[in-house]
Amino acid sequence: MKNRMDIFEITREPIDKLGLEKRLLTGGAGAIVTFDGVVRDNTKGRRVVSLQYEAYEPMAVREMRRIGDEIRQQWPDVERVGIIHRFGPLRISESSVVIVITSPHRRVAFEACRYAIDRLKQTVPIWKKEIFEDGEEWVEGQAPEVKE
Amino acid sequence: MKNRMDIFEITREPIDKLGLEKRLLTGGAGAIVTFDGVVRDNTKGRRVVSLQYEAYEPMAVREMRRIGDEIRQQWPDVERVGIIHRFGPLRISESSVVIVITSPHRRVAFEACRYAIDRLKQTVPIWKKEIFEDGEEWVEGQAPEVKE
Amino acid sequence: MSDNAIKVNVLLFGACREVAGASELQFNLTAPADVASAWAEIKNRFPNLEKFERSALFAVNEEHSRKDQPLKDGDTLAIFPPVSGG
Amino acid sequence: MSDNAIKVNVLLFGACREVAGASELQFNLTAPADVASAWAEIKNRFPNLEKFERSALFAVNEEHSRKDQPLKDGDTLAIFPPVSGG
Repeated sequence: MKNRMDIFEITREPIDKLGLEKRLLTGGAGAIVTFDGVVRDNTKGRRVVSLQYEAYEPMAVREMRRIGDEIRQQWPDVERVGIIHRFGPLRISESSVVIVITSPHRRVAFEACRYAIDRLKQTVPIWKKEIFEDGEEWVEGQAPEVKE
Repeated sequence: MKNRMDIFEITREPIDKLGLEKRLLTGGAGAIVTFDGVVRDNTKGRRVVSLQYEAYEPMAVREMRRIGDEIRQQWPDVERVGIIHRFGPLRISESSVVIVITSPHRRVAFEACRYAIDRLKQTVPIWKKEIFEDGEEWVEGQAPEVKE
Repeated sequence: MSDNAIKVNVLLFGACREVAGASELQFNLTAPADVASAWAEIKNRFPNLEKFERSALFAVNEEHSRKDQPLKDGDTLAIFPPVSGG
Repeated sequence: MSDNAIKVNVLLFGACREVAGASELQFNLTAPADVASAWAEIKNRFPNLEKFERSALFAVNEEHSRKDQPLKDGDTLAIFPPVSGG
């Protein structure tokens, strides 16, 4: 079962992106597509100082694993799936989430990686608050389309 | 001009992927999408020992820069474009090409990154030969669609 | 507690946690109970949560759940706004 | 050299280089010359290149070019199979 080597983690520490890619790299891979979500210095022009992420940890890991399962159903050629989400306080340009897909060919890796981050933003129980120079605000999430 | 900070390189040395990403990361970026093409251990099941890449170096850099220009026309929101292609002998799991796109939001980064590798495989003058256990073969490229 | 009393663990996250000023508590409910009846009790205790009436999401034992999901003794009910990770 | 003689630098890459057994040479051509007439001369010198008649691609001064691209003295003409990088 290829998916036993997949990686789904929630952490307070900075994400070791290169380490994650190395843990997922197999001889059968010809493509690694990586999505790295980093803290942007503004939201619609308003200056952001930092972000604060909060996670429902055990459920977040379950939901990330579920995304991995969905990917393997849709793209059986995927070699490995890795998702690490960080929580706690994050500064500008720090990574909040890193998603790595390895596969023999590039199309599948791109599609699966994009699916993973789109889905993560719908289903994984994590919330962020933006800290501005003059206040703070929870970011409004989108309502999930929970698969029955 | 944002594109003066873009990076297009041809090198014999291993590609410093993390270094490339760091050089391209700006405060306005919220997404980094990275494509990493690595040497696969087989081609249609036939065991590959190594690859040998050959490049027409100055023209390859020009064509990569052209891809950067095309990306900035199609996706003006892109923050930075980086493409490094390696040549010479490469072992299994080594990176032959790394493409990094940074942008405020993820959709643009995914689309531009995928465009970059698709286009690179059509226009950038680089060739690879597969070294098998029992022989070697140039990989047949696709005919380019040269934009007039 | 009477025979038809159940205890559920309630977790609050994000803006719901902040508005309620609580992150984890135990609630005693009367069976038969479901997410909707628990949510009504919780809003009684924390009237400020009323503003999440239309947006709040629920998870029972770490699975996204609808309001008609039954609750049994010992279940964990999480209440939170739409997720905004990534 | 006569007045209408031009010199072009020819570069061969990939399988074209390997088959010809040469990577860089100078060719004397008679003006007016274009990629097609240069390619004919080069195939005369290296008959093994005939197998690339349908697939060979050309670049003049580091720009992808068609066979009707004119050549002038000092131009660099690169000849190669369809690219296969990445």
